[in-house]
Amino acid sequence: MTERVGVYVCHCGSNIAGVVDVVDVANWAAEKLGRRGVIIARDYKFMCSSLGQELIEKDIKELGLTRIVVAACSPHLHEKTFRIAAKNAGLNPYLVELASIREQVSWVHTDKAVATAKAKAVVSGAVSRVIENQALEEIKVPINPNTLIVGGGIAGIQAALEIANAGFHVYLVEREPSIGGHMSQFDKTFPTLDCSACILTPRMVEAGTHPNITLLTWSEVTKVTGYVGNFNVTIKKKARFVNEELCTGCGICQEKCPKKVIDEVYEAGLGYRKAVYTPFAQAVPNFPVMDKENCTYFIKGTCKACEKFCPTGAIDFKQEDQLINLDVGNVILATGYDLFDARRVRNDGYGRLPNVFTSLEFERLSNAAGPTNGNIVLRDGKSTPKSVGIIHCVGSRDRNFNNYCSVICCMQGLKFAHLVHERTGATVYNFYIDMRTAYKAYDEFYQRVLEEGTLFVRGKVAEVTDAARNEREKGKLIIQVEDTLASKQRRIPVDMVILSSGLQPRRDSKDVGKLFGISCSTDGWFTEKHPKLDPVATMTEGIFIAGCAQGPKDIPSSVAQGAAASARVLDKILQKEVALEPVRASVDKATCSGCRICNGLCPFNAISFIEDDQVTEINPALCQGCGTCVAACPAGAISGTGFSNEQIIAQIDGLLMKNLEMV
Amino acid sequence: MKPKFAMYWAASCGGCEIAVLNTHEKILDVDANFDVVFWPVAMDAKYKDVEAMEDGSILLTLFNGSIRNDENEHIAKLLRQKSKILVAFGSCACEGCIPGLANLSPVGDIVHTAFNTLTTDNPHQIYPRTSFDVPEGELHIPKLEKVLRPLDHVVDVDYYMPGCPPESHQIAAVIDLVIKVVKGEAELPPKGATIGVGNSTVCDECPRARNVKTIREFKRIQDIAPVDPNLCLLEQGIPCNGPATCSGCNARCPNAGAQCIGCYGPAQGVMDYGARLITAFSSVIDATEPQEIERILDGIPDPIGQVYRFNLAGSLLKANRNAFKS
Amino acid sequence: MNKYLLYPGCSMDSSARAYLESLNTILEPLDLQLDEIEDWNCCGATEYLGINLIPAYSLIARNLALATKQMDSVNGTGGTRTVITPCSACYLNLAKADHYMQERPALGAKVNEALSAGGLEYKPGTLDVRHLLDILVYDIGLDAIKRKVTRPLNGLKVVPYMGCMLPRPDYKHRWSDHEHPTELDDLLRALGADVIDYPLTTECCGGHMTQIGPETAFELIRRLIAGAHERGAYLMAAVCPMCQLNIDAYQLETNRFFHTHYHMPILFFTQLMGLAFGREPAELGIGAELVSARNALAHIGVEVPVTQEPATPRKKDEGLPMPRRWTRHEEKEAVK
Amino acid sequence: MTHNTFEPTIIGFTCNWCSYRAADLAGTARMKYAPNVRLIRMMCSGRLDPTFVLRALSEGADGVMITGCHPGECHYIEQNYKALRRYLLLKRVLKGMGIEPERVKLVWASAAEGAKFAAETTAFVEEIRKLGPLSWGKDEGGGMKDEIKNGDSSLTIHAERSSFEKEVAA
Repeated sequence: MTERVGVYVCHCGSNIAGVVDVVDVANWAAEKLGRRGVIIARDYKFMCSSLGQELIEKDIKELGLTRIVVAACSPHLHEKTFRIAAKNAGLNPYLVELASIREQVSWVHTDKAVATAKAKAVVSGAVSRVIENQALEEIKVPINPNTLIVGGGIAGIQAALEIANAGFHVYLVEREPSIGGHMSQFDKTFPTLDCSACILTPRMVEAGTHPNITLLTWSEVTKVTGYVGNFNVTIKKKARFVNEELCTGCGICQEKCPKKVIDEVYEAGLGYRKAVYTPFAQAVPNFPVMDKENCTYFIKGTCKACEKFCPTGAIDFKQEDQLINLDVGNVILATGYDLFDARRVRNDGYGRLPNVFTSLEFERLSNAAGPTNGNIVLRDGKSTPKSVGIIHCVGSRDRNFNNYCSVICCMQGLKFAHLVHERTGATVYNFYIDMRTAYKAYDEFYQRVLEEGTLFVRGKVAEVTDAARNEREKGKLIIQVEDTLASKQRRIPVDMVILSSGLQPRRDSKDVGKLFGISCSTDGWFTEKHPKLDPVATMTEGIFIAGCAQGPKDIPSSVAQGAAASARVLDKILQKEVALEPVRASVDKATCSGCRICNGLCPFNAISFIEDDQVTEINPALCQGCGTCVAACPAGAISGTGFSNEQIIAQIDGLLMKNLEMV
Repeated sequence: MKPKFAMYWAASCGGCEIAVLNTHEKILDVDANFDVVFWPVAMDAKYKDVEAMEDGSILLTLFNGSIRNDENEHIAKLLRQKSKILVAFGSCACEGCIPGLANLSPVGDIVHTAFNTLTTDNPHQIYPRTSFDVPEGELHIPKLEKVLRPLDHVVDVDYYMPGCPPESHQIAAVIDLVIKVVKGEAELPPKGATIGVGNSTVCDECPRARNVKTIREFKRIQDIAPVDPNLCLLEQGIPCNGPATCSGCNARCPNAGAQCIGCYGPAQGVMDYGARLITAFSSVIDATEPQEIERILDGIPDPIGQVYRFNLAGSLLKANRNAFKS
Repeated sequence: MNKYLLYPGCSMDSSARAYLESLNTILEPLDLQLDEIEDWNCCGATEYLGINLIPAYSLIARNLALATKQMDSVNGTGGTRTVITPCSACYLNLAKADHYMQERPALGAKVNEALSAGGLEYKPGTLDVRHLLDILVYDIGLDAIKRKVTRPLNGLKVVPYMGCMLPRPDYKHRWSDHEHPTELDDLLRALGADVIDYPLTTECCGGHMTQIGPETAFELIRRLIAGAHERGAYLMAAVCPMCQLNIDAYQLETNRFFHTHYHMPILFFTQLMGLAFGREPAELGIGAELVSARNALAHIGVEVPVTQEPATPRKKDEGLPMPRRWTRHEEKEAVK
Repeated sequence: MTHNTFEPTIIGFTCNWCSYRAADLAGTARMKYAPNVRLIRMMCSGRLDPTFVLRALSEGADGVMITGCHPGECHYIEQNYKALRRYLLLKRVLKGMGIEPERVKLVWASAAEGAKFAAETTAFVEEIRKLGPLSWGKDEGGGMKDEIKNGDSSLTIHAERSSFEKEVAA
């Protein structure tokens, strides 16, 4: 045995030492694993502390250690720390192995003896494995300074502006004709009641005119290849049928277009738009798009009113979808949320009972630029409600739909209560499960709404119905609810019901996740690298997330995440290059028989066949290190660094305590 | 004095011995350069003569056949003791070969099958026993062991020469090499090496054209008509073991229109031959749904026979669980 | 051929004869075969479970055990494992017994102990208990039903009444929603009827409260009838014999109790299916209901032959007059 | 070792991106599960060479748990399907070797499914506990010969029935 192995067992305060007898593990390793090359085994309170690291560095230098095993937490937390320590002491960082005895032992088991025994096995596996480790060099690749941001809501806009202001180029891709996202549909924002458009529009304009930002609206990402620093992205720019070079955004085409269409997106189905349209007056960019499905010309072959009246000849019926190919170094996904479809909660009556509205519908109703010019009226478009019920948690905190809390609905419900009260003087009831008004100035707003005389009923609404039981209920919507504070069943007749619907992941969030190689939680929100310490990074290097795509959140949090993600991207850009894990596969050409079994296995096209030599080759720049071909090669001609056969077999044997000097 | 040569035939069919004969005039070189001291199939010899030899006095022993009974084991240990170079010669000695498939059954079943099936006329239910008293004294026949073992499970082996049997041209080349070593004209390969083989797998020597493979159905070769003579057999859905089988035979079977069945064993450095074939066959399956994958796998009706025909005893698992338990 | 085992339940033979008769007329067009469980017994209806659990479950489980036995003997184990019931109460009871025997192994063991006395056994979870409506919508399919319609019920304004026992608690998630399921709406729409959204579709009809607390039941019945009436329905469609009975038989008393004059006929959905498939009212038991559907059906040109109007039912509460109370004088006189 | 106190030893292969992180998550959330599984991290379930499973089983593991990303969610796009195919063929081979196919289990667990990871682990340990120890090849080799010498061998089980033998002995 030529290797000299040092084993370091961490107490992690009481996190490990509370369940695992760390002293016993260290002594055992020194005694029983000596034959495998362990010459020193120590235990220490916090291995990751600078003193702990120094301990390792000192031993490497003084005892001539050639391999290090640290039995501590998950390698995903501190592998890097100890690799750097080894490097500082002149040892190749890849000769360090972490044995996870916290996440995999002390935190998940309770019996001290059993946990200690398992910790020994895990250490034994790591020692066996580390002996087979090879000295590796990091793979350095340059970072392309351009950034792709997907989603032009407030989170995406914020991120784009931060990066652009720092002097780097951003491609901002938005599926809709204009950037602005959900925030552009709102009237007021809680708790300050700022006008949403007033604070958003300047940001949109800034993003639209920034020299470092290329806006790609009415566009979607269709393909992503490559890796951190070197992504290649294909974007489908849908035909607008309006030449952006020529269009001045004067709006005459919209005015002249004879075709009215219900606007399901921006107006939430409450208002109309034309077949050629910009979704709203402050749209950025303000070039209209033509809705091919509804345009009379595309349906019947005649009309072309827009073309006739366009002063600059910008209408182009022959325009086609365009595929744009971009090289970018990093990606921020700020794809936002979908509103929970309240029709799913059938007992709340949305879609059946005309005067049940969703939150987004109400936002449009109360918006001065909306279909009713801000008049809060019933579905008949005329009558003002005298009483309004606002139901919280619709589709949220409900195991029939979504278990999670949608975060914004309470404050949204309070905002609605205030607006209804202010504009109509109606009696307002709020039906809530729990009132959640965390964050700055939120609870004060709740107090204010309370003082305005809004009535609050704590209870989950059982039913909204128009089946009256008595005269008082005739012609009303009756809200049947258990008032859990008064322990009473109540039937409250109102004129209007507003459902504070929850937020949901985008319908296609799983597909988008797959496209960019990141995962989604079981609910469908993008999964962050660490829920507390790394909320905007993902498991895939170079892909970041911001805003509601990561989980329900309000505007300030979305903006903060947009900024945070951009800071992470700038960090990468400024480093100019990124070190990749040297986990790669390679083919031994002498052993390769050219059977071509592996040729169909690589989704990254790293494997190619050299016809002349009749052997297979792996391109290390394209290889992502999954190891599938290594496992597949029938001749054993492909080997993989970092996770070699020798390492894994040794670890199996070690974990099974093979060849142990037993007492 | 000429260096000494021995060859032994343990649990095997004898094909290896024929393969040596099949080297034609090369066999005369053996006689010319060696003093053949023990070769039961070719000359009369007694175990006690071998036992009397000095340890390490035989330069080269070619041991063919695997270890099925205690006699095999005894001679393996004896020859190890007396030989400088012990070669596991042929698939049986290297990895168990066809006799190794007996490891799928408990030894009792094997004996029972041999002595008591419909085709065996054994009206008195006579079964062999290991020792038997007769007026002349006690008679012994070798005792069968639970499982069959390759040579290196019993003794330390210097070189492996696989094949069922090893190709005669490879035997000739090895004989030439050893003669050169004796004359000081060449050096021996490192201990533990596989000799008389190529350094890749059968595909390396196979002339058939190969493409990226996607299989939606595995078929037996007799169920395909006609078999494309120029195209990779696996691509035609025939489970050919060539991709995982050590080269050295000049792709004899695929050249003759039949799939490789794997007699040359795994490529060098491979730990388990069957695992290589499992991964090779499953890699080319073109399906993602479990039911569809299972349907395609039904095309390999005898998975063990397919992936371990020559290798069962030498594989990681060595034998069926019932054989161990017997 | 879709084959199922049928657990008809007691009311199919008595109060809900029309249900059975109409069901029989739609079997053939829908290529449906229902084999009755031999020697079945009452499911215990809604009350027995409240009185004594083990006997009640045993009573129910006996039917499941018989069904299993019958299936095994007829089809081998590979045949249908589905038992269907047309009655919501029976459906709920059978499903409930299956569910709780599985969830609570001790209960299952006790029940099986009782069953073993009759040489029977039931392994919970081995049968699919489903309601007739479920089968029609999800197995036969609305398209297949639509294809058989020869007399679309166009213009027939009908409210779908599912009742409370069918969609809840829905152990196996068979229905589209527990509060507002739309399977019956969809089915009636497939027949061509004008289906009115009926928010009361899963409200209770009062069940056996008509027997023990009539005033409670009357209010529940009133809400249902009034709701249908206010929405302009000509008639209601029921899936449960109990619902149909309560709405139909107690409508007059409800009207008397509240001084109202509702006339809201209620028919089984199978009767409407039979009509749509071109059968005549008489074959479907139409005309036997107490609140006549004649005028309702006249809207779509279906003539219901006049049968003898049932005699005005006697006021139940009033009873026969008691003998006049004696005065003390009279008593004395009599004793003399 | 009696059946009741049998504690299975199980080797678990995990994917760096999903199941290993699920295990981390189970840890962070302090979910408790059976301590019998010892994990090996690979970059992807596609790295799983059947050799590893065979090695684990032949070296003393009572079961092997293979975990990977859900179908369609592989970090490397589709490599978990390759693991699935190998697993299905491997199971057939194991069956032929007399090993209950249940001893090798494939579980999909995403990085978010710490609870699933914990539950599946505990369930698998219980399954293996029911199957009993595998102790692969423990009875192999030398022990057999002693049995033969003691006359307790399958080779001689029918010997008493042999009338011919008795005649010769006489």
